[in-house]
Amino acid sequence: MKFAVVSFPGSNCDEDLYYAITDDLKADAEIVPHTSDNLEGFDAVLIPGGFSYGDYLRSGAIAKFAPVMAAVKEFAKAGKPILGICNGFQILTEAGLLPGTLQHNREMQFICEPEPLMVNNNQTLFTSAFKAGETITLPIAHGEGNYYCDDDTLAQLKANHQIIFSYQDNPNGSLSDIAGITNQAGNVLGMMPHPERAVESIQGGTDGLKVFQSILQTYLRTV
Amino acid sequence: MFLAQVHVTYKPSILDPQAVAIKNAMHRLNFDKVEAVRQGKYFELSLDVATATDAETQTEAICEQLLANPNMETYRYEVKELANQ
Amino acid sequence: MFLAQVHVTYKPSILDPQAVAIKNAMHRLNFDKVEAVRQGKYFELSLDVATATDAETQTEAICEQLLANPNMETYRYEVKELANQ
Amino acid sequence: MQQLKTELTPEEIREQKPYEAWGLSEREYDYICSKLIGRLPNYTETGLFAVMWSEHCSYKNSKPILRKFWNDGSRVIQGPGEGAGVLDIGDDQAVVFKAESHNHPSFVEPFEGAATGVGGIIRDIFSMGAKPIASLDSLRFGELSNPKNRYLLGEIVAGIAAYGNCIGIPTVGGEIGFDAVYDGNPLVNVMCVGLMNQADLKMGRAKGTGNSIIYVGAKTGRDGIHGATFASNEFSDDKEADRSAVQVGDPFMEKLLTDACLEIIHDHSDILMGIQDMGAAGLVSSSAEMAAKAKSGVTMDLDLVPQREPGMSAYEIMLSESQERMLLCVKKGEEQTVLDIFKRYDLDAVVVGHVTEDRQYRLYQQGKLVTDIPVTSLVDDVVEHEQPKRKPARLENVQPVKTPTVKDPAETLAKLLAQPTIASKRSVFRQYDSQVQANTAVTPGSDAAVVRVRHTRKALAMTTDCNARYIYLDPYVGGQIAVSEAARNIVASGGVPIGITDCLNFGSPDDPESYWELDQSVQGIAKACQRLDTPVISGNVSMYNETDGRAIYPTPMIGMVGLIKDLDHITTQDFKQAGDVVYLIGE
Ligand SMILES: Nc1ncnc2c1ncn2[C@@H]1O[C@H](COP(=O)(O)OP(=O)(O)O)[C@@H](O)[C@H]1O
Repeated sequence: MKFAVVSFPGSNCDEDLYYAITDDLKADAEIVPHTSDNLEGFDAVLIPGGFSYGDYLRSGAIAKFAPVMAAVKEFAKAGKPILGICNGFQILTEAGLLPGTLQHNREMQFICEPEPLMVNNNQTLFTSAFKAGETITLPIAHGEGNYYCDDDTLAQLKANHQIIFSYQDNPNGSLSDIAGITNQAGNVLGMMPHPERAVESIQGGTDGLKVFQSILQTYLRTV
Repeated sequence: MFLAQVHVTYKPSILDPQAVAIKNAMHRLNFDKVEAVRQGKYFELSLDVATATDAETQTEAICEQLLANPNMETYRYEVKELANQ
Repeated sequence: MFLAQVHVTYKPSILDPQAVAIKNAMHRLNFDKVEAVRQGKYFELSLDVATATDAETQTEAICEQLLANPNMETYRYEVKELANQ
Repeated sequence: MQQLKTELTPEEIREQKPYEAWGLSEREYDYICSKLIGRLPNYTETGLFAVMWSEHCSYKNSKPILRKFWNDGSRVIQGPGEGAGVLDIGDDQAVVFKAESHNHPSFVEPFEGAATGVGGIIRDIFSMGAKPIASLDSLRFGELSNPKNRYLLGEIVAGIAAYGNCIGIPTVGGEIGFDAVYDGNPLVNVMCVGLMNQADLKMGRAKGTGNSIIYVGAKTGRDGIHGATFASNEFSDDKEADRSAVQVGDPFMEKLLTDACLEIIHDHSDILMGIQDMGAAGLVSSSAEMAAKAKSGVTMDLDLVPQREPGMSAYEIMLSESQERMLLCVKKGEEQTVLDIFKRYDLDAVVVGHVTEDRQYRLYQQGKLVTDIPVTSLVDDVVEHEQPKRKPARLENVQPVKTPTVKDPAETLAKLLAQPTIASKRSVFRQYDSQVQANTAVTPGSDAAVVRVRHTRKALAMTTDCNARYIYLDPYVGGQIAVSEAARNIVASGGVPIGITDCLNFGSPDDPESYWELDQSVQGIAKACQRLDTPVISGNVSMYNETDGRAIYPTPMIGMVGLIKDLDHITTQDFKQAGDVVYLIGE
């Protein structure tokens, strides 16, 4: 299985993701530049955290126009797995691949801390390695992670079990404690917490590794 | 040359944490007559196009695609011709 | 009730990396007729004061103390009376 | 069209002495005219002298004292004098670090001042060829009961966070202290640590006659002109003094600049002759220092310098402190390779001049030669001043220590813990991304921070420390205490201390008591460093930390790095489990 880590100008977690896949998951990965227009040969796409284009204007607003995003949209349409983390989540909402948007944190401050999360749905290709209702801890590090969507969208997210991760101790004001959601089809996940920062015990925990293991295991089951 | 003045603001239904923070700060500074605060972004674009209609079409497209996030923001703009320098 | 509409923009000599990034994005999107971009903040304050003069005095003080950073920014505002609801 | 101000003629400069307002003394001016260039300097040249001869650029007052530092030791690859110091950590790898102060800009414009402080020290690290892997800060404010200090704290922390988080370098530790002596003069010191392969080491050199000087990064604007001399003068309460535009940081651009420069250093080391960042006094200090160190000359055409504003004079272009700019010296004929790489990163890069044999510093603007002076007169010939020193009167009859009586220990403990200086700094460090790069093994909140070296068993411990009150009471012993405290933090984290950097925040060198404090604390630090085998490999001096004639506590911040040989040696400060035995070691 081969992962693409898409890198935009200003991405800063691209290498972290690359190493999480190659060193810890022990799978294949390649960093794909924003100028690439083709994702052939990849089985999953990872969109990293950081500050694409400085996050000027709105986070993710400029990155959504990068050439690679057309290929990412095709990839999503084909039903293949896409995981956007932090800025990656923001980009996916701006690009319309996920509903809603991420506003400034309630306290208007950047927050970097480990957060306890609930795994609400382990029936997805990103969470199959977790137990249902399991509490895990992943670091967050963002200034704009306050999830918002309208009432209809929220009702839909709930009805379809698209709210995959929720905060146990809501740090940023997110609607319904949302920390991560999928699209309706379930092949696109956006999450604010950083699983790639919790793949080795020296980083303080390994709960994040299970996200990548889930993707790998699902892939191996289906090929 | 035309100048487009664009205002992008939150939809009224959306709680804007930044506006809340600003209002609270005003009250802490004893500006307690401030009943409501809305905040948004303001852009001035200089457009090198031939007609006001061109300027409007371009500005509309730019707002739509880039300057505003339709999930939570609305925009309005005015276009005026700039005197030749 | 009065409405103050405030615009805060950078002084011309100040580097504005946001505006540069936004202009570059417009050019990448083929809006290449955009010659210059300036960006700033826009605020609407509803003020529960008796007279337009009061509204202006308050707005001036709020701009000075809170909304604008005098090292880098300038502001302008307009005050108008709101029809009673 | 903007009206160009007409510049004073050399004769008018001699008569009207505008250089005095820029920090150059009449004696220095006369010396330059008669001994160094044999004529009257024109307006541009006078400006260059004023800024290059400022304390901030030349260290003319502090050099005689800084020589007392100890900087030997078997690990030292590069000691003070370059962008940053370099220490061997085995396996052909090296750690690179330096600290810098941005006190004055952070008082004037706290958010941007602190942010650009972070940006500046990062450029020092990657210009050596190292990847920046961590930052730490050291902050001092007046008491938080004063709203102005709360505002400064909020903005300064937000500025550090904004820059470091965006560029993707974890801010892994730091320290904060509060005391009324810092009212009106907060301290903002930032340390950056980088990791490199020793083979990638680069220096700021303009060498090889005919080689090209390449300017890269942000366009030059009128920001912070005379920032260096500003940093070398005392504060006055007169806030609205005519201050040039503040510098604004652009961490996004700096991220691109870092990645692009490191790519060139790694892949095209053979054609890159030298590289340096444009810090204080921007273009003039970087180009003149690069030429001076290579014992060469340099010629630049200022019309080629990317400019943000129309109508800038030579003086303004040369002294601008616009951020996110670097100067490279590239082998003649190979420029395109470098320009292409910068283009791929969307960065402005231009050949603005070349290296000359004759050791002259020449600038052209609109076809006219506007500066023609020896490089050495700007850099090497600065006259050092060993200032008079005097032991402060307060230390002549120090009161003996009074042991306080504690009636209710629990209450006293609670009161102590509520002191902002002692209380948890979580509300500050949670705003810093301390984990980006995914190598942080110990995040803020323990003793030293620990960052592992990926793909090895090694890790680096790092800390910033200084108890200024001790130095105020006894600068010599206090200096030793600062180093020892840093060393204890490193050891308690599982590391062996291997070296330090420093930021010497002091009052005016013209005040014999301040100067004595500087001298004494440097000697104390030197002594402790020698004992602990931790050479001083880099540092920064910030003097004139005075407001209306009142100096801060002498505050020599120590930034120390330790080497952890094996990840299994990492220790943290929290109690691990009930029933464990607690030992007290020491007297
Ligand atoms: N400004 C700061 N930025 C980042 N971390 C900080 C800051 N101030 C304190 N810390 C962190 O808080 C912890 C305690 O710091 P400090 O009060 O200096 O402890 P000590 O006195 O034990 O050295 C350390 O891990 C330190 O890195």
